[in-house]
Amino acid sequence: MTFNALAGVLGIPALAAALFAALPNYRIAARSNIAATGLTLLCSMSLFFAKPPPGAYFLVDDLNGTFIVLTSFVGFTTSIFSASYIGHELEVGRLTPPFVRFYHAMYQVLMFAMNLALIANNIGLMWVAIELATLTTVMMVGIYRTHEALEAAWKYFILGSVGIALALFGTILVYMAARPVIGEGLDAMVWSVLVTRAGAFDPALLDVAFVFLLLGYGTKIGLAPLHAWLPDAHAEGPTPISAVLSGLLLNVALYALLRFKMLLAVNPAAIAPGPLMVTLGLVSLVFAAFMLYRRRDIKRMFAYSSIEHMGIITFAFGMGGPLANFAGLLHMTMHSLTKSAIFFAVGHVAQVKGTQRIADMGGLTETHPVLGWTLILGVIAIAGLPPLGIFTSEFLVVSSTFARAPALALVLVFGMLVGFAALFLRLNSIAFGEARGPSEKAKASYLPMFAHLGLVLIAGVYLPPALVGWFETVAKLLG
Amino acid sequence: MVLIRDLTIQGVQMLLVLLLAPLFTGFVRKVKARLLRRRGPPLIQPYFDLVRLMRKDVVLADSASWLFRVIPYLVFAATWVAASLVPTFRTGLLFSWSADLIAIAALLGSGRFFLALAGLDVGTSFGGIGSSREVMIASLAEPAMIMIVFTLALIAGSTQLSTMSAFMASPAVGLRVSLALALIALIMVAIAENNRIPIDNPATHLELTMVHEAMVLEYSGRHLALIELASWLKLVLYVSLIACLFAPWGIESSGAALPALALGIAAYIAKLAVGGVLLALFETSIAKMRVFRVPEFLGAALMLGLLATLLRFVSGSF
Amino acid sequence: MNGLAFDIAHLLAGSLVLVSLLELYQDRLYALLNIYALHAVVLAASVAWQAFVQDAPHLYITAAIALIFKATVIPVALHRIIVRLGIHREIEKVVGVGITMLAGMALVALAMVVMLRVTREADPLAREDLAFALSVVLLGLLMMVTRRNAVSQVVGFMSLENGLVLAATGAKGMPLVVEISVAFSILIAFIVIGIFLFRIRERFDTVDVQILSDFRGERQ
Amino acid sequence: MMLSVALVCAAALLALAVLAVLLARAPYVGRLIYAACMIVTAVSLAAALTHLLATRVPEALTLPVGLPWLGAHLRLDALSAFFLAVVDLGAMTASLFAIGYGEHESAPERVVPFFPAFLAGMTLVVLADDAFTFLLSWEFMSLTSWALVISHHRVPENVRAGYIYLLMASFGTLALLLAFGLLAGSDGLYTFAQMRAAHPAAATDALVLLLVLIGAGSKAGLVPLHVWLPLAHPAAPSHVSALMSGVMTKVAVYGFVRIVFDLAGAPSWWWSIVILTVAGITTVMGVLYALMQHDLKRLLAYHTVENIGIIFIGLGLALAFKSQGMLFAAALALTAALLHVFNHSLFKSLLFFGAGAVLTTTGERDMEHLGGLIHRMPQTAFVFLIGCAAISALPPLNGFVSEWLTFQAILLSPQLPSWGLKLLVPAIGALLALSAALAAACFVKAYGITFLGRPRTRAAETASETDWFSRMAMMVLASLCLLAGILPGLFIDALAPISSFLIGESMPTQVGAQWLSIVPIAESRSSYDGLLVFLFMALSGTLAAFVIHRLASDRLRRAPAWDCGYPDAGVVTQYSATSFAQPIRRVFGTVVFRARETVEMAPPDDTRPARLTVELHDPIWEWIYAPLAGAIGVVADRLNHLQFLTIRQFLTLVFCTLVVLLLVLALWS
Repeated sequence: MTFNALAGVLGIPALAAALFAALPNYRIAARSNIAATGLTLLCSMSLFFAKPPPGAYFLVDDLNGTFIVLTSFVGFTTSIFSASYIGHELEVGRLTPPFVRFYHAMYQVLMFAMNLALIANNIGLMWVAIELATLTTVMMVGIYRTHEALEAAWKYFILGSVGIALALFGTILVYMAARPVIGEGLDAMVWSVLVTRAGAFDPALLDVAFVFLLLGYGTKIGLAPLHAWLPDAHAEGPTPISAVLSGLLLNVALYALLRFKMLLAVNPAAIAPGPLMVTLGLVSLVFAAFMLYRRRDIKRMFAYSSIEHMGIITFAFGMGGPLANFAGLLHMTMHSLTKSAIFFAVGHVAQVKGTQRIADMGGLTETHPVLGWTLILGVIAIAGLPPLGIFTSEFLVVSSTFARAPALALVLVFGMLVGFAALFLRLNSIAFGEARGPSEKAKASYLPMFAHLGLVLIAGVYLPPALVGWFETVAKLLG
Repeated sequence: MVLIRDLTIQGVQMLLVLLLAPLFTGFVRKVKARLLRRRGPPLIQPYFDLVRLMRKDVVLADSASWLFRVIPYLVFAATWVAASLVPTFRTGLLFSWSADLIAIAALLGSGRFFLALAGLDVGTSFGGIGSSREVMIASLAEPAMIMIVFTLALIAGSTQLSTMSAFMASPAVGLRVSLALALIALIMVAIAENNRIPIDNPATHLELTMVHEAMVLEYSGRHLALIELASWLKLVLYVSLIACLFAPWGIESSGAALPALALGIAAYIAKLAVGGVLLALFETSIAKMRVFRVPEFLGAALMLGLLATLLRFVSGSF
Repeated sequence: MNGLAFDIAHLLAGSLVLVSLLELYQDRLYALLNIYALHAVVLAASVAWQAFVQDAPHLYITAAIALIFKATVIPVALHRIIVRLGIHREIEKVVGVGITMLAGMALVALAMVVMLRVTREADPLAREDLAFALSVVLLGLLMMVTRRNAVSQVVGFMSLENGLVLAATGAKGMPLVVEISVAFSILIAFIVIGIFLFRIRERFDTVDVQILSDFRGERQ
Repeated sequence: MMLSVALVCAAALLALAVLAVLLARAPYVGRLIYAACMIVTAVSLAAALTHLLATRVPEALTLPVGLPWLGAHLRLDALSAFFLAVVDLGAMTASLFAIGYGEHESAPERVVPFFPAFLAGMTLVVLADDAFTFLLSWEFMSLTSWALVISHHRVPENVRAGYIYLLMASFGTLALLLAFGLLAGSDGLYTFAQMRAAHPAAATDALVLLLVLIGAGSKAGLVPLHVWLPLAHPAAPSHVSALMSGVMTKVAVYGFVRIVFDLAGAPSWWWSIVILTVAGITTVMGVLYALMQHDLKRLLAYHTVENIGIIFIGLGLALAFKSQGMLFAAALALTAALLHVFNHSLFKSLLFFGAGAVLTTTGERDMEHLGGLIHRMPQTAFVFLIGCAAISALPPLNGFVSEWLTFQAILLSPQLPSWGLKLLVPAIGALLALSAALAAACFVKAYGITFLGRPRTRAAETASETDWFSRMAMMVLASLCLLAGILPGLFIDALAPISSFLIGESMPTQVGAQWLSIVPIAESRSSYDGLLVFLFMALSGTLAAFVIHRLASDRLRRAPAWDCGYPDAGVVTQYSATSFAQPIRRVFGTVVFRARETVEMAPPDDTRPARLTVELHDPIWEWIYAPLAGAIGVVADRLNHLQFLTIRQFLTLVFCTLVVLLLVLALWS
């Protein structure tokens, strides 16, 4: 049963990918895409009830359990969204059927890669999976084949592969550090073994390894100044992919980084990973907050907001301590739900307005009330206003930080405020005022947005004890 | 029994100020006329004026509202109540505790508030001039008054007029800098509040620098009579205020013996006379100032009051 | 024996660094490609030697991969592409060769400092290898940031990968999965690059990244 | 018990909000929702009053929501009960007003759903007993009110106002969040009970005070954090403006009192210096700003700033006395402040209702286009007059009582040992007196230009009396103003448990005093009897009227205005708001606002009228906010170049980061 669950989580996407690669009909593909992701979601949920024992390659513990479910859930809702989205793209002819086939196949490959990265117990395997995910998204970002799309994909590809390389080097170094203690062979790359023995590793080697991993995976996380690929990739790719990128891939990369942070946390002699992460996090936060002001493309703007939030999350984990870690995990979950919901809304907005330029949008609440208010709710959530989930996590981050490091908390708050101001500045011109720009009837699928925002809303006022239990244990693990 | 006695005394006080007010104005006018080598109107001319005005019809402007007709009574009531609470010949009146000095200042303030509204009600340019200047003057005079109250209250340890004048009469006062400052400021405020020269000229109408008279320009008949009476009451009030605070001699404290009361009344009238003469002297010896020099005049008063209060705050010995 | 083994490994790894520096020195694309081929050959040799020293036969596969793909297939393919696209043969540099070389030296020194400080109790073989590998990686990166042509950037990237392979093989007993995945990813990477070069060919007249970058979403 | 009632009411309000969303398009949904809000808030008000007057035992309750390991702690003690009563009273009258007013709403579906949510938010703030719940409700309150402010979103100014409002609100929230972070400590003791128990170090305490002053002050509208207030309050629909001005600012005051008096440790003497200075400046600046306005609702909003200043003067004095152990005086000052909280919520709501009534019938907020409304809407004019008199602190109305008490508190302050306070307090007193006089002047202007005189536009001529519900709401408030003015003793006694809870001392019971007068310290020292003053004035006024009408004439003729013999001048010759304020503007404005008047005369042969233009500068905006916004813009522009680098340059960034980190490692040991 348990093995079936794992097999399902990995196998279903893989099979589906092969199937879609062969399947010509778009509608069937879209439907079965939803079906496949739905099945994956069910399998991943079943992981909770029966955790498979950690093997040499696979591991399911509290840390990745929640992530797997989150990934497959967002993957599921996104597939629902993408069905209507891609349909529209076909109608207006921005995509041709062969590309749609390619798109669906790649979508499943991406799902497979991310699930693999999450449940991999072998750091090498994890690396491979993340690279696979990256390359898949590169393909999908370039799918529109416009100048901008290709340029974005190219940029993403180059920076991404450099990140790949650095991460691999870091992984090798970890192995080198582990080998004298654990001995040659597979065990020296099995995370669950590493974390038990990491105390004896050569600290200096771990340091260098962490620097490389931080940069390698940090590129995927989109931390400034390694972020350059992120805004364009979000802006030029199809919106479902933007949603998956912001909602999931960044998380997966951060997840990988956390695994290694735990290694260092075990080893007292190694440098504290905290300061590095805190610095990069704050830099990303403040930088992205200021970058929000001059954005004219709505998707690019929200991409920068993703950078901002990744900064906050990295900062939280960098601070460490049960409260901050808890807040970081919560923020991670809430952000991926909220941001993907925002991208769903933005995707439809861009379709009804026929453009992504903020200047051409206006009075959205007049022309498309549901869409408009959903977008507003999403922005309110992402801006960290109650009663939505991100408020809870930001509350915990700031209040727990200020008592320990007031200066840092002040910078944090400053960044938040600046970003907040920018977001609402743009939101006003999009949602309110006289209706501007073209507006056709919205053929939107509201279900995914409502589902996500509903969850965020519930989490804002009530967190289920089970979730809290996982988060707390993980927060302790993270140290 | 005691209650009835106190009631009567309170009533006497109220009637006394009401009756003395026109006389005092007449007296001041007479003295001024004399100082100007004129014979001047008879002392009781103000009474005649009142009766004449009361008999006349009210000629009401078309655009006047019901408020315009209510205001004279409001103003008169507020001023009369205020005046009847200032000790004249006897402290510790029955209802003296119902409003302390701050409240009395505020009562006069409400009178002014409504008068200014009346100036705006008909919608003429002169009324507007009057009330806008009036509120400008008041906006400086009132804080000055409050500062003076602070000073005196801090000296006497009370804002209760009876207590204050009793304390002032007692030897515990001595000579204080802050008292002198407060006295000067109070006199300046009194001049401004009663629209006397050099702030305003109570005897003229057709002058663009007038303030009080411009406000009440549209009033006629009994309304005008009431407003005139109210302003005369106000003058008496201020004089008796100064008297009971800075010349608290001869004020019967709490006894009810008739001769003592009679003595008190006599003393009070004497003080009024002195005050009237001084006022007339001052008014005849000074020229009216431009309206926009008034802020400086009152600002000086405010500063004096503030200075006095500061002195009191900083050390009790001033 | 061990001493000799160590010396040879040392020699090979060191020469790899040397070749990287040579790459920095080039200012012609063809020459650069040749040097890169040499780079790959040296890598293959070093990997093979590691395989022999650690008597880990699976490393020979890696060596073979390096030899076949990197030393032959890729340079030839790139050669073709250059001809096909009629790319300008010069390498446009950001900074002059001299400064680039100096920077390269500094980077090698940095790599040495960082690495030699680290693994004292690890066996010297791995230690030296790591130091050299790191410098190769850094030099590859340096090449990417100081060259303007897409091709030379690709070359820089691949020499960076070579550094990784060097490190991986230097890590004694590292499971095969890694090398295969490395080769695999590089293969994919290369395919994608190819695709992109062709796509770009459809759109642009050159693959100069500088010009590519002029099309930016915000410039609307 | 009462707590659960209040909670149920809050829940009901939220349910109403959802309901309003669901049937947004249905007819009469507005009236329905508003009526329901009125009933619910009435129940909640009853609960609050029962607790405040009858039971008086603190009730606590923990719901399993909010932070998981914390839960939502809720508590109803004297302080929260009082503020809950203020909130509910304002909410109830606002709902009643809105039953009629809401009919004129252009886009009800943008107002009706948020109104109950806003009420619920305010209710929950005063009930919250842990930092998380408090901030959650606090920010929820801001959010819903923001939505209400931008309900007329087609007007760009409104959207801008809402933007600035939301910005300042979350700025304040973050400040409060930091303050709570300090109070809670690194291991997150978030409940108020734990905060009370743990007493932080003095330095931390000072920081907490400043943060709370920023946080609560930005919501309450302390200068210089007030900028959003005069923009946002007028932008909202009038019943919401009334709530925001009359009630929400009081919730902010609650936050301040709760944290500074209750949670933070023992106050040190210099706190009060900071607070008093800010409060004094706020008071005078607020009223001066108000004098310069001719937009009725904005004028009222600025007066909110002024009154908040008065309240904080009382609070500052209370802190000063408390820090010096003069508990009795502290109780007096605190009572004065709280009483003014109550009074201001009454007459400010009343005035905004009046402004709303004028707005609906004439469509004008600009006083220069109004006038003579007293003839068209006499009842509204009457209650508005009461409101004006009350806010101008005229006896025998309620505004005077609280200011009188504040003066009494000031008169106790010479016994303060600290020299700074000795010098500061008299100046504050002078500022208070000045602002009181200026407020009276300002409301002479507001009432005289709006309701008196002759109508200046067609809209003003054709105005008509407002509807029954609105009038009813205003009557209720007006009569409460009068009641609180003539029987202040009752209200002071109701506040006693609060001061004894926060300070440990309370004012003597007032109801016992003779003739229902109030005697804060001792009768020989000072006393005031609103009832008697009221009776005297009524008696003497009627007496005079009676005597004159009986003995002299009571005849009356109508005729054109005399006006020194200038016949029937046009309506434009009346004094306007701008010209009325001119003398005061010349006295104060030239310094504060750099006011300049320029007259452009037409050349002799030209018949064009001369034009007088007045130019004012807002010092706060020009010196603080404009530079800030400019700086952010500059930084954004600079950083924006990073969006347009080439891939190679981005790679260079990565490369440099790597090298730097490696260098760090190399230099680590």
